[in-house]
Amino acid sequence: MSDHNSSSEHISSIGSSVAIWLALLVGTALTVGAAYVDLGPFNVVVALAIASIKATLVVLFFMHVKYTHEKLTKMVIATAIFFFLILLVLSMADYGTRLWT
Amino acid sequence: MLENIPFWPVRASTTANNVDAVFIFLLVVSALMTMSIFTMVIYFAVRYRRRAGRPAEQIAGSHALEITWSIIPFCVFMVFFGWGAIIYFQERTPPQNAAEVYVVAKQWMWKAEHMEGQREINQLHVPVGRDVKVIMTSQDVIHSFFVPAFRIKQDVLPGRYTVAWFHATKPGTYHLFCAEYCGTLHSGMIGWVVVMEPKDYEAWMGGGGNQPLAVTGEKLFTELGCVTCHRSDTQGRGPNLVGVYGKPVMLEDGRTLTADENYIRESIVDPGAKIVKGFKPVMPTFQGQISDDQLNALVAYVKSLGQPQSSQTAGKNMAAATP
Amino acid sequence: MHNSSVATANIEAHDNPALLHHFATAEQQKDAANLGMWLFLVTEVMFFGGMFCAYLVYRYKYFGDFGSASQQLSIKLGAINTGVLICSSLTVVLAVRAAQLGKRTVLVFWLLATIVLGLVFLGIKADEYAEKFEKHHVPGPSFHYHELLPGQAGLPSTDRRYANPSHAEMYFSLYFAMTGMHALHMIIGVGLFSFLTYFAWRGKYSPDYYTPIENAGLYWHFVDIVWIYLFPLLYLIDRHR
Amino acid sequence: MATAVIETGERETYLNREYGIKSWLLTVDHKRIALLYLIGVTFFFFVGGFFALLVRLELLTPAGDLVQADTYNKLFTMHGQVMVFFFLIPVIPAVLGNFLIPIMIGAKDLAFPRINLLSWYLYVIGGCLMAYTILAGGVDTGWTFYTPLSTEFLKTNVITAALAVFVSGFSSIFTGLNFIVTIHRMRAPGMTWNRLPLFVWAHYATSIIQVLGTPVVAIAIVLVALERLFHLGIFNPALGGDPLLFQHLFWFYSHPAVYIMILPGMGIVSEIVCCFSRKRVFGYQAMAMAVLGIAVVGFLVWAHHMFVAGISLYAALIFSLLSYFVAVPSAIKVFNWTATMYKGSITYQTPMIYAFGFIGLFTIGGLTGLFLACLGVDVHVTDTYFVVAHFHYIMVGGTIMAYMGGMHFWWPKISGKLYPEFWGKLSAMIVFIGFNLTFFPQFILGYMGMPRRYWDYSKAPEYQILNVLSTAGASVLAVGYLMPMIYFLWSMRYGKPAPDNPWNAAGLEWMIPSPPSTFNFDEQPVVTWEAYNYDEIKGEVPVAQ
Repeated sequence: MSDHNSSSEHISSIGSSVAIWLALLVGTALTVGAAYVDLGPFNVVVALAIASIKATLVVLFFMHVKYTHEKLTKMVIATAIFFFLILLVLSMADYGTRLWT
Repeated sequence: MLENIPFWPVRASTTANNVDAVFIFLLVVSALMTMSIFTMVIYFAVRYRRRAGRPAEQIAGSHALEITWSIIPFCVFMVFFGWGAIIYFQERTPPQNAAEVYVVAKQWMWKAEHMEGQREINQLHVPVGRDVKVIMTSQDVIHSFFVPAFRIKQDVLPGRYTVAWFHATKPGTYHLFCAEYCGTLHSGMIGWVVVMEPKDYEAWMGGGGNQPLAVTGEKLFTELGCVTCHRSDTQGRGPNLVGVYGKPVMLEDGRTLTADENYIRESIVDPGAKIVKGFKPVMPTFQGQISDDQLNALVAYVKSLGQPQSSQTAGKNMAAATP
Repeated sequence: MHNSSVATANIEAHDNPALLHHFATAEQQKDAANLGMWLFLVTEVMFFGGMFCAYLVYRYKYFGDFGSASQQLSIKLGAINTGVLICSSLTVVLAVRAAQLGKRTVLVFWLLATIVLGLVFLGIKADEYAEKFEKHHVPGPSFHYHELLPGQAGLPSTDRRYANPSHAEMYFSLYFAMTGMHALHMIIGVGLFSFLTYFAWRGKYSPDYYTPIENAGLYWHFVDIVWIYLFPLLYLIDRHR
Repeated sequence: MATAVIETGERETYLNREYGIKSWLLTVDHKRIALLYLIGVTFFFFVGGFFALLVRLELLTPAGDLVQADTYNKLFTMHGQVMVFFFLIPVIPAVLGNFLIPIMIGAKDLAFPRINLLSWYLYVIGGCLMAYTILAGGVDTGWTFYTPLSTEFLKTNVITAALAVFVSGFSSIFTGLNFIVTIHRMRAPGMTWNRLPLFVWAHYATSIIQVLGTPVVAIAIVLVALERLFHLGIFNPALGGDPLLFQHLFWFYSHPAVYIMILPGMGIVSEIVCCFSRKRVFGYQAMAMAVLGIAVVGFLVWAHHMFVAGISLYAALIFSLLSYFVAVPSAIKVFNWTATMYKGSITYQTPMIYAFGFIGLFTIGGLTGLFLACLGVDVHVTDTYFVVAHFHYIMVGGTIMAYMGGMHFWWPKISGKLYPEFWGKLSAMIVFIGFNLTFFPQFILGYMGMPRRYWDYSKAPEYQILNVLSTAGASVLAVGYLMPMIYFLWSMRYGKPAPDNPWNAAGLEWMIPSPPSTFNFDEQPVVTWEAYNYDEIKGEVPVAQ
């Protein structure tokens, strides 16, 4: 009928969910802490890296993407990220090079 | 030769020759492609029309053919790209010693301010055989400076300068259009570019009587008190502006950029945006306190500072530099 | 696989009241709903993406002014709200788990907990907005801004640089657009979860059919992720200076 | 209901299963929803066409004499907005796609029938907002809503127009989402990806664009409305904003939107060319990958609309280069259609004539796109009639030709009646001639330098001859478009009953009765054949009449 076998029937255990929850809280604390440390241009990088790790945890564990046998879900997510980055990167290709001579 | 083709637009600039050349190349290649496709379609349609006893022959496809008709067009496309890019690059980089004219667009007219001080509305007089750089800004919405005979077009934006340049090759009167829809009388925002022989141009200039733009700017520079900080020595509270135009500027945040018209403009209306290394952010903004015309005059003056005397008066002027 | 699912199609068709007529199996229906939800989240990514793009452009252009304006926000409230949302994500996970296990009262409990946390978030957000109104930091005619750029407080008063008010206004425009759109999504989410709570209470969901809970959960997590990015981008610019 | 069917002895179809207004407005049957869309898009086509005719009439003479400048600006704005957002974008997906995709893949309906109905209601709400905008005095932003003109300067109904576009955008998003899920999840046993008709592939690619692109224009439009209401400054240079940011966000969607319009048309042409050549498509995989390639690369080229707008020189180079990349899969499509005809057994019924028209006009439209991607030439011809001609060749010459071809091809299936073949051929010829007469002169006008959106060109009377030709062509075109409208309606009552497979065509939709029953298939079909298995199909296209 359709080209896959099963969707996310995974039942997350309370223990692992709480662990992820704690990791997210720690990540929040870390990102606040890192904001007060002068890392030069890397402040932004660190903040976004922590945010991305947190987002990845949410997607993989809370949204069950890690457990799904469905490649399609992963492709859909990759597509969204890809085109979002296209929007940012190609827009900045204009803004970032306007002052070049 | 092209002038004899009906509907072919007049060519009056060096850019026009370049654009026409690539356009003709595109036209010929496209015509060949179109013809070959049309010929094949029509030939197949006739040759393989239904006939009794001749069923269709099934052909699954051919990767070799598909790759061929992908790669060959792609190579042709790259020629289009390269040639077009070269012309565009030239169009976007005005020659160093081009004469300059400031243009302010507003709903629905074009105002031109010559370095010699002449002002005109919906007309732009220029001499033949001279590189002319048009420095443009808009008072309201986006407009677009379009001279079909020169094959140039550049949008004119509020809040910043955009630049176009041309080298007219043929005296005459040519259309100046606004090509970006700008409201009710968009189609009324048109005028003429008048290209004149140098002597006619000098006659049109009327031998002066107008105050040159840079002189207007110099007066403003004094009236507005700029001169108290921007002194021509190193003692001022602001940077010495002599010779700053076109040179790299070190900023307080470590960046280095070239002081072009937009940089000077921004430094007047938003002085805090880019602080020169070693200076304090003490300059007040002039946003909303001076008109675009005054801003142009100031920019023209700052640019004229430190240029060799001959070019200060002559280099950017259209008339004097004619051969 | 193909043939077997056809064979099961007719058998199953009339057993499951939640199975719509045009699907062959409950599994197909569930997979369709799941994919549909993920695709909807893709559109949401691009929807917020437009605003993130605008944010990126202006933060790049007006870095210092954005830093100044950012420091008008309360890290404490922002961090608390981040924590609240993360907690609500956990409660959603537990709600889905309860639905999968068929525990009705537990499900209702976690759904209610999610709603409460969502409302707490919105309450704190409303408080932050109110402060912006008081300080005239809401873009518009009454906007007023006279604050230092980051790292200027320690300098002699003549050397201090102030942020450009119109660039700070740009920051607040984006702040309100982005957090406002996020809050709108939260409100929709709370509404959604209220419906789910009602139906869960009525016993509509079972281990065989809990797709609405699962999909609403995906939506909620997505809204959480948006905030995970909004928090550092809006609240934590140049704090070290 | 069913009793009526029994009394007359007719077979039960989706058309006669239920009667009454409620059975239509609350239907979740994809075929009925397709017909609801058909009514909507036809209405807006004629509204937009009416505006176009007025525009052309105004340009008959150089002076602005027929209407006022403001009126003229409203006419071309509303022509653009109505045609783009309420006709071209929904037309093929929402009508033919909606009707055919579930049938072509062997499903009973789309995955989310109620969301499908919701899409239609969103379209109607958007349409009502647009109609309100028109009746309340119109809007004159240009269809592109460029800032700061739209946000700070115009006094017309910008916000309702923006809202109309926003709402109809969500209609489009949900249609695309529905199609993607349907194509992934609802295919019949044996209907593998390699057996999908190219029509379905084309809609799959289209749907990807709808899902990914439309939200960006939605937020851009929301920001325009907010900016207009609260003067936020995001796009207003007076407050530190950058009007080019709006253009970036707008074209991020609106360039791919061109592919939303043309890709489904390509799908239709693939079906028609195969059927009337009695052949498998040449290079199935290349054709399928080409539409996906166009959809993806189409997202990387948007700033070629902005070469003279003040973007960075280097960005312009990148976007020009990428624009040429998207031309390659388009070229593959044209060459493969041509190759499909090779050694075929070709007949020239109405759909095939439209398909010939499509290939010809799309070739010209596509090749002139190369002129616009070429930086040096684009500077001269952008924002002139050259661009107007180019995109009309793609959208009218491409999309509408394909749509008309598709309507003729599937009309027997949709209505259960045959249309009059003679009139069909005649209308196809008239449309082709009228179209070229209307738009070919505009290429020349554009290279001569006539800017678009000009109400009055009395200072440049040299443009008149070509404008007269163009207006004359528009009148011919109008006749060509009215004719099918009339004979389709006529055939619903007086047409001969259509057999199940009037063209002897391949594909699941031709294996079920005309018109289909509500659930399309009595039994779950199992697919064991490749697409376009014309070698396995007995018989030829019956010669008409």
